[in-house]
Order: sequence, then structure tokens, then C-alpha cells
Amino acid sequence: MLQVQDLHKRFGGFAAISGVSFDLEKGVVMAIIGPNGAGKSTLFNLITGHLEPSAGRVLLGGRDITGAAPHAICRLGVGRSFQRTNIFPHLSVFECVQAALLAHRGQGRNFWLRSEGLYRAETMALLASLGLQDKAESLAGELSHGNQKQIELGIALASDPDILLLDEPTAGMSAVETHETIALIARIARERGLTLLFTEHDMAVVFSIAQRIGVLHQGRLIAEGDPQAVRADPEVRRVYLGERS
Amino acid sequence: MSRRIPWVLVVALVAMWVPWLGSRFYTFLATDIAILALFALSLNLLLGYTGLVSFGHAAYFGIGAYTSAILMKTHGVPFALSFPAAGVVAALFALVFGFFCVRLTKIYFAMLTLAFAQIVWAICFKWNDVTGGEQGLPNVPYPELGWMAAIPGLGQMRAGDHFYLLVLALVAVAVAALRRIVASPYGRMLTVIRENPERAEFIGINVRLYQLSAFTAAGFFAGLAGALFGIFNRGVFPDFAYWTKSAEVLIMTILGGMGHFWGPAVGAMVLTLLNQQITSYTEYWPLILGTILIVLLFGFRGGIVGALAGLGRRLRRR
Amino acid sequence: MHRRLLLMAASSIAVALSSGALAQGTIKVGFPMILSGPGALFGEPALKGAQMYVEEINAKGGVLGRKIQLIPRDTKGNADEAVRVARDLILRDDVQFIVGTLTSAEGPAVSTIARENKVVFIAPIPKTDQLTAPANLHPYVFRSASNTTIEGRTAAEIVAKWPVTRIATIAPDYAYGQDVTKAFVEHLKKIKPGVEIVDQQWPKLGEADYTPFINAQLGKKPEAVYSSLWGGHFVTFAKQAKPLGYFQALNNNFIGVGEAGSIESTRSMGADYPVGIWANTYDIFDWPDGPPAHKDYIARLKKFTKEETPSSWPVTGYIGMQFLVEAIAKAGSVESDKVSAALKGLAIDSPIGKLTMRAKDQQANHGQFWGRTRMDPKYPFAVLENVTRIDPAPFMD
Amino acid sequence: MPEPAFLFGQFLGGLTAGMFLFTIAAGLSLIFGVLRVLNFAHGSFYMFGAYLGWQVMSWVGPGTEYFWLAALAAAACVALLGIAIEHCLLRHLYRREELYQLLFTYALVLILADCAKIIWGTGQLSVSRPPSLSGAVQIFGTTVPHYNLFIMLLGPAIALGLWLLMHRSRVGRLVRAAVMDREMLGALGANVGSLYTIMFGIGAFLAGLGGALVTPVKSIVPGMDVEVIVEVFIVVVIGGLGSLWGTFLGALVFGQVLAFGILIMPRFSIFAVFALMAIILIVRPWGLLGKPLR
Repeated sequence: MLQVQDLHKRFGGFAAISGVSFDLEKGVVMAIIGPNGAGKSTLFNLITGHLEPSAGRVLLGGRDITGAAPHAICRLGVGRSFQRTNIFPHLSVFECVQAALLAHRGQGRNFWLRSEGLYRAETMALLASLGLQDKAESLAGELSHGNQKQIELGIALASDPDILLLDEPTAGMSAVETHETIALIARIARERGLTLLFTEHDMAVVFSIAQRIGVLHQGRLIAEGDPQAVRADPEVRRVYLGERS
Repeated sequence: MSRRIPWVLVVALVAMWVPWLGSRFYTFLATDIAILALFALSLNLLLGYTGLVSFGHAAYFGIGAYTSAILMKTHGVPFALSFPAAGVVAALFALVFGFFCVRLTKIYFAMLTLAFAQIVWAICFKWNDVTGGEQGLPNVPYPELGWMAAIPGLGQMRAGDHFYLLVLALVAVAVAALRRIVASPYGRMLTVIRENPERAEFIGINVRLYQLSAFTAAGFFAGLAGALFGIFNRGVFPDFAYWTKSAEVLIMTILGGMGHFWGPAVGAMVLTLLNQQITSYTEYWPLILGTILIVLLFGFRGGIVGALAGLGRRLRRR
Repeated sequence: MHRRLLLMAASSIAVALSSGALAQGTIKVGFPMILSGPGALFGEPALKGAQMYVEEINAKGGVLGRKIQLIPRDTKGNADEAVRVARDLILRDDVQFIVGTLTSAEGPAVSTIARENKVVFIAPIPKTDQLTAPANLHPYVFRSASNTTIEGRTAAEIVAKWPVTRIATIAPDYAYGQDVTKAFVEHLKKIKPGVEIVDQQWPKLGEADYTPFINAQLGKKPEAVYSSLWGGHFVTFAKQAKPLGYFQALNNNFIGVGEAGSIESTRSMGADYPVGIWANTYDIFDWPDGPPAHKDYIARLKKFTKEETPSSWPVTGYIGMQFLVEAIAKAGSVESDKVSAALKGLAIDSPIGKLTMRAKDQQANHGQFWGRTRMDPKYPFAVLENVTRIDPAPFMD
Repeated sequence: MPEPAFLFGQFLGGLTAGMFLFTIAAGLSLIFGVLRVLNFAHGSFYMFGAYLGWQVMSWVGPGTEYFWLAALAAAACVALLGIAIEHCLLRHLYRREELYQLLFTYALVLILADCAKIIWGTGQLSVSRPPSLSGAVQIFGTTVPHYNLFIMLLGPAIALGLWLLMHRSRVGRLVRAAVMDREMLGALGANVGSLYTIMFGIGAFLAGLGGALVTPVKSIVPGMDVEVIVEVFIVVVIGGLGSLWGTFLGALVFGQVLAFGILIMPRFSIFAVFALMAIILIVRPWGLLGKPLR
């Protein structure tokens, strides 16, 4: 599904990502973990085209997407959420999600129809699956942090992705919210058969749903495998888990 | 829901009766307002809907005005052709300039739009043979409107009234088109870009392409407004493209409220009426305008329409 | 909410209505003039002159037994604003006549409005030939000002008498500068075929730094220079040229048109003003050979403006108004067509002498004062010596 | 090929013009660099500097060495004006979008222009050179007024002074830190607000100084504010918004383009500078020496 091959990114003299490679099969849930500054967000930005790699390739379903524009990558079936909440604050929840649907269905070039009633049922269904149906008419920017994260998920899902990249989907959430959100993500991923790549700082969350884990440290992928293997990896224990416990 | 009322039609129908007030002055005032309202609304497609702060929108107004004036005065082209041509030429320039502008963000975008507008102004100012240089092109002919006299009820009207009705009809069509555009899925994409370009990119929107298309469309409508204004003003002048003109239309838009579709039109009306009133009492209009602007920036962030809408909401809640 | 908007619109229109009430019996004259920005330098004093004339004529009982009411309006120096205020004046304030405008863009723009509304329009300052060119002439436009042909040719008549052949020009690069320079060059070549134009500099209007132009010009080694930089532009130019030895290099063979010799310029520059050059002005407060009428006018002007050394620009507004009022008196009517007919060929005794509004092109033979500058111990600034008012009639087309 | 002496004269002319513009533009660039506000009213500060300089001169005696005192006094008054505006009004707009800041400074342009008209009228005013610098020298066959020499030296002196202020003083270090991260600096206990006020005051001071110093070579007329602001914008855009040395370079380039532009395409220099500005923005939006904004 997604292949990352020997990816490098330098900012001036600083190597943010050096030589990262991994394959992600269809339907697999994979977590990327690592301390702050390890390069997780940079890695995501390289995959989704927000940054251009200094070297290396990204393949999606065998097709080279290295250096393509984000909107083009999105159209190929990649959805993502951002670490800092990233929604459309002055639009209603309904409009946020509907906009993503409109864009996905190629309605963006339609400047004659009224957008108001388009895809109403589908949008509401999506909102319902996220538990947001009661807040459809609220302004997105005025909702709680947890709700906004859910909206972001909704926006990402609206483009019906095959693979979803979530950058810290539970950042800033309470324990309860984190739990609910993770359950929601897991359920949706299962229902839709999504391939999921996410970063997360809460180890309990990671080990509860990830089928595979990659550990990023100073821009390098120092370990990669199933949770047991990663947990047992001596280097991971030393540089990462060791520091935290 | 108030949204279902065809407001463009309502406003146009009300405005249609101005000539029957019997004063040429009101007709002129209403013509002025209608044209400037279209100009301000075209800017708001960028400012309010796409989130692009253009400081050179007057360029396209000026290009439209010169295009139509040159075609009509120098080449004797009828209005029916020169009017759409003005929009198209302005849109073409907007397309070329916009191509470079949308690659920049924020203040740099504003500065580049300003630079392009100043280039347009400098060309209008210097190219004597075509643009008439600093003296502009006075004496732009009125379109041939004799046929309007044949319409029952319009026979006794003056040329100025006929022209007003023509302007009103054309502006109404343009405004209806603008209204349609902002309510369409395309318009929603623009709003999404205004809200968050980075996120917009990742729901599959080619942000620059959409920004460029909005820039071009705004240029088109500004060009139409310019063409009408050139005729109304009986002449076109380089000042049409000068940066202070761009500031003026920005002020109209902010004054009325860029958060609402009709805001800029209200701003154009209020500013024109105020200007008319105040300049007949004092020559210190800039002082007053500046003060109004500061009060607005600090007190009424949403402009006039924003303030009224807020008031309306509060009353309804009570 | 929308209903409220309509209400608001309606009420503001009502405000506009009520202020349009007329004062009956007076003759209303609109005076669109630059009253802000760089052009206000001349617009303000021109308005003063017009106001003084109106005050004087009203004190004598007005014209046709009716008082004159002058309604000034700021054009901000923009042609489109000039059109707007001219229309306002005609349609809302119901003025019967328009006297005013300053720039070469405003004049023709307002002329169009005057033609459309059949309102007599007298331009007291714009000099562009375009205003009264045959293609643009109509029964309602008149000019009491000088024009570029008059001014350029007068300068050529003066320079032709100098023992020089290598001539250079410097002029702001816009209609006035181009036209007046062209008139000068063509007339000079006609009356003195041996001259050679060795250099022409065209700084942009409002140039801040003339040094490059000054150096470039000196590099061509001209024997004399003709300049049409006006107002603050001339002051800036002279301030930068003097220390570079420009006027010395030319042996003071320099002629500045565009009212470079007006008291506004000499007074503001004081001892910095280049002495010994030729320059022109619309009026001069100390005219030894002048008629008593002029001395009397200056005395009244001093009182009116409360200036010991009054400005040279009021006379433009004064003469414009005088043409209008005497035409009304001659026509015995305020009807546009009768006043227009009366204006054609009308001769007035203006403060600066007899002026005639030629019937042929509706242009007054308004020549200016010309002289050499010198420092006068009586004043802390330069004045024109041996000043003469040159009647342009012999070399007008 | 023109004579070398002539080309040298053009060069010095361009240099003088550039250094004048630098004096004014340095303040604009400083304000933008620190406050991220593009100040349209900078031209108005310049105009007030000129009028105030004339006013003080007319009190203490025109054509005397008090000129220097008058220039400093005028600049100080403008700085106070700037501080008052920043402290009472502008600081409340920092959190708003730049559109509102732009419009605010534009409103100031309108208001200050009318204020100047009310106070000083519409007539043209002029100030003489100070006697000590009223002469001229010959350099390589070119006449160079003393006053122009002074301006050519003043530009680099101001640039150096600002550099020392930014890199060798506590205030400067704080300012540079504030540019990096506003919140962080506030959290460390520095009073960011007063820091901004000081910087705005310095920027206004430079504009006022430029205005006062330009009076011996330029007439004081209404509208000089709008005239200069466009040129100063071009200078800072060419060099890089917020960059001191960029502004310096921009001023040098601008001066030389004008000086030599009139030789190559005499009537289109007005066009050339705008085109230059557009090209710089297209190719290198952050200017010749500026850094890209995040």
C-alpha cells in the first residue's frame, strides 16, 4: 500500500529525517513513536507532500508520489489529520465536513449549483458516525478541543481515503476523551478497512491498537515490527522507553 | 429562512424606482453607488471569501475602464461589445498578474498586487498615444440607448436615467452571478481556503489554482464596474488605477462588512453618501474618513452589516 | 436585518434631499478647485481671489440686482473627483455657472460635464491646449487662463533675444510639461532658425531628486535652459541645482515658466532662490509701471488676505469671476446661451490690464509677467526686476 | 560613451538620493521587522518631520546653525507622536490580521495629512542649508555640495548605529528575541509591549529625521507624505522587509536605478522602479537580503 524508501530531509545542515524506509500493507494499523523532535511530523509532511524530500521515494500502491502536491496526493486516497488542530473555524461543523465531500466528489469546479443541500444525507451520516450530529450547525471554532479533533477526523474521512495518517490524534485530550477517540478510530478503521498510520505519545494507546510500530529517533527509524518485537528491542528500550520509565 | 428570498431582485426592483423621484441628482448618485457596489463586491470575492488581501484591485477597475473607453471612443465599438470586452481584458490581466501573486502569502501578496497596480497606473499615465497620458480620455461616449425610449413608460426619461437603468440591470446580473458563485460548491472551496489553506490543500483542493481563479473572477467583475464607471464619469483617468483608489475600495468593503455578502455594497453606498454630504460642508473629508475608519477598526469589527446583524441576533434572543 | 438596511438607505437619501434646498435670488457659481494635496498651493489662493471678487461685487449690489454665491468644492486634484463635484454642484446645488479646476486633466473632464449640462464653465488655471482645441470646443467652455501655446511662445520670444544657440529643456513628464515645451521649441526654431536643442530632460512629475537630471543636462553643455517645472517642483529643483553650480554654468541663461517667478516660490526659498534667471508669474505685488487699477487691487488684496506681500494666484480666480460677471451683465441674463454669447469677444479691464476673450477659440489673451530675478533689500526674498507683462496676442494662432 | 566625471556625478547623485531614502526606509523596515506592521503612516511621519523642522527653524532663526538642533527637535517630536499612536491605538491591533493594521495606518495617513494642512496651510515652505554645509567641493571634476556629502555619510552612520543597537545592546537582544518568539519572551518576563513602543518610536524618529533633513534640498508641500511612501515601500521590498542591510542595499539600488535609468530609458524610470519591485517580489519575495518569513 504505502512504501517509504530511504527517505531523507535536511533543513540547512540539520538532518530531520535520514534514511527512513518501511512498507505498510493494506489494512494494517501502524504507529510511529518517538520523542519530541524525532521527526514524526516531518515524516508525515514528506509523505503527504507538504514537504519535499531531499532524497528517497514515497510510493503509494506502487505509484511514485514523491514530491507531488498535497492536493494531488489527497486525491490518490490519502487522508490526514494534523498535530495542531486544523479545521475551518468560522464554518459550521456540517459545512466543514461537507466541504471535504464536495472537494472529493469533484464539485469544486461547480460554480452554479447551490452548495447548501448537496450531499446532506451523506454528511449527516458521517457526522453521526463521529457522534457529531447534534453539533452540525455549531461553528467549528467554538467547540471543545475534543470535538474539533473529531471534526478533523471527519474532514479526513470525507475524502474516503484508503490510507489515513493521523498526527497525534489525541494530543491535548483528557484520559476519557483519549479513550473514546481511540475506540472511535479503531472502529472506523475496522469498518472501512482503512490502512492507518498514526503518531502518538501515549504508549498505552499505541500498544492497544497498533499492529505494527516504528520507532523514530533523531530522524532515523531505529526499530520496526510488531508490538512485542519493538517492546523487546534493546535499542528502543535504551533510547526511548528507557528515558520515559 | 431569509436566504430563500432573491435579494438581488428585490434590491434591483426597489432601486429601479429612483428615476421616478424626478431628480437627476438622485439618479446620478444611485448610478455611482450601483457601480461602486459592484466594484466593492468584486473585491470581497477575494477579501471576504478567499482571504486574499489585495491592495491593487483598482488596477482591474482601471483596465476595464480604459478598455471600454478606448474601444468606444477611439474605435467606435458599440457598448454591447466593449462592455464584456472590458471584463475579459481585465480578467486576462488578473490572470497574468494573479499567477505571480497567489504564489505569495499575506503581506507579500498585498505588496505584489500593489506593485502590479502601480505598473498599470504608470502605463496609463505615460502611454499618451493610447491612454491619453495624465489627461486621460475625456468625453467617453454614452452607449446608444435610444431603443429604451421605445419601452412603454421610459419614453420621457433623460439619457442619464436610461443609462442608470442599464447600469442597474447589468450590475444586478453581475451581482446575481457573484451571489451564485459564493453560494456554490466552488464558493465553499474558496471559504475553506480562506479559513485554512493548509488544511484545504489536504481535502484535495489545489489552493493556488482556486485562488488564481478567484483573482481572475474578481478582476473580471472589477473590469465590468470600471467600464460602467468610465462612461458614467464621462472620462477615464490614470487615477482609476492608483493605489489610493485601491485603498478606497478596501475601505468600502471593510466599512460595510466583509463577512456578509451585501456588506461591501452597503459600504459603497454609505461611503458615497457620506462623501457627498460631508464634502459639501467641509474640505476636511480625509480627516473625517480617517476617524470613521479608526472607530470602525476598534469598535465595529464586522462593519456596518456585521454590527446590524449582531444587533439583530441579540434582539431575537431576547 | 435587511429591512433595516433599506430604512437606513431611505433616511440617508432624505438627508441628501433636505440639504439641497435653494437660496432664491442669488446667482450660484460652483468653484471646483484643488484644496488638498500638492495642488492646494495654488487652489487655495485662487479661491481667495474669487471670493474677494464676489465680496466686492456683492458690496456693489451684485449683478442684475442679484447677489453672487460662490460654492467652492475640493477636487483633490483628481479628474474623476472633479467630475463628481462638478455634477454635484450642477445637480444638487443648482449652480448656474462653473468657474474652476486647476490641472490639465481636470479642465477637459469638467468641460465634458459643462457641455452635457449646458452650463458655462470658465477655466481660470488649466493651460492644456486640449481644453479649447477645435475638436473639444463647445459653446460653454472658456478659458481665462494662459495656455501652453501662449506660455511656451512667450518664453521663446524672450530666449530668441539672448546671444545663445545651444538650448536645453527640462520639464515634468506629463501633458503640461510636454505641451509647453513643445510650444517653446517649435516657436523658437521658427523665429531663430539657428538654435540647436542639445538636451531634453523629462523628470517625472513630483520627482524628489533632480540631481541625476541636473548632472545629465550639464554634461551636454547647453548655453541656456528652458524649464517648465512649477511650484514646489521648481523649488526642489532649484535647491538641488544651485549648489551643483548649475545656474553659474549657464551664466544664468535660464528661463523658468510655470510661474517659477511667483512670490510663493521666491518667498519660501528666501536667499536660496537663484538670482539673475528669467521667470514668469501670474501677478506681482510690486509693479512699478503698473496701472493704478493694479495698485488698487493689490491694496485690496492685502487687506482681504491679511498678507503684507500677497500671493500671485488670487488674480487667476479674480479674473475668472470677473469674466463671468461682466458677461452676465452684458447678456442681461443668466441663461447659459446668452452668457456664452456675451463671453465671446468680451473685453474686461482686469487688475493686470485689458484682457479679451477671443471669440474664435474662447481663449483669453492672458499673458504673464516676465522678468529677471534679483534680491531686493526691501524684502527677504527675490523679486522680478524690469518686469513686463507680455501681451501674447501677436503670436497667438 | 559619456565622460567618466559625468558618470561619477550620476553615481554620487544616486548615492545621495539613496541615502536620503535609507534614512526614512530604515525606520519603516525596523518597524516591520519587529512589529510585523507595514506602516503606511511612515510617510506622514516624514512629512511631519519636515514641517516641524521648518517650524522650529522659523522660531530660532532661519539660515543658522540651529538647523541641527531643529532637525533633532523635529525628529524627537515625531518620535513622541509615534509613541503616543503606538501606545494608545496600534498596540490593540497586533493580534488582528494585517489587513486591519494596514487600514489603521492608512487612516493615520488621512488624518495626519489634514492635521498638517490645518496647522501649516497649503503653501510651500523651504528651509536653507545650514551655513557650515552650504558650499560645495570638486571631486574628480564633479561638483558635490557639502550637504550631499553629509547625507552620503549619514546613511551608513545610521545603518551602523542601528546595527549596534540591535546587536550590542540589551534592548536589541530582546528585540531580536521578540522577533523569534513573542510569547516566549513575554514568558521570560521581558515587557514586550514597551519594547514595541520603543521600536516604533525609533522608527518614527528616523522618519522625522529624514523629513527634517530633506528640507534643505526639497520644498515642503502637502502631499509629500504620499509621494515618499511609495518610494520607501519599493526600497524596503527590494532589500527585504525587516532587514537592515537589505534596506541599505535596496536604497543604494533604488538610487542608482534612478540615476542611470534616466540615461538608458529617460522617460520610463517611473515604470522601471515598480517593475523592479514586482520582479523582486516574484523571484525573491523576501528581498535581496531578507529572510523568508515562516
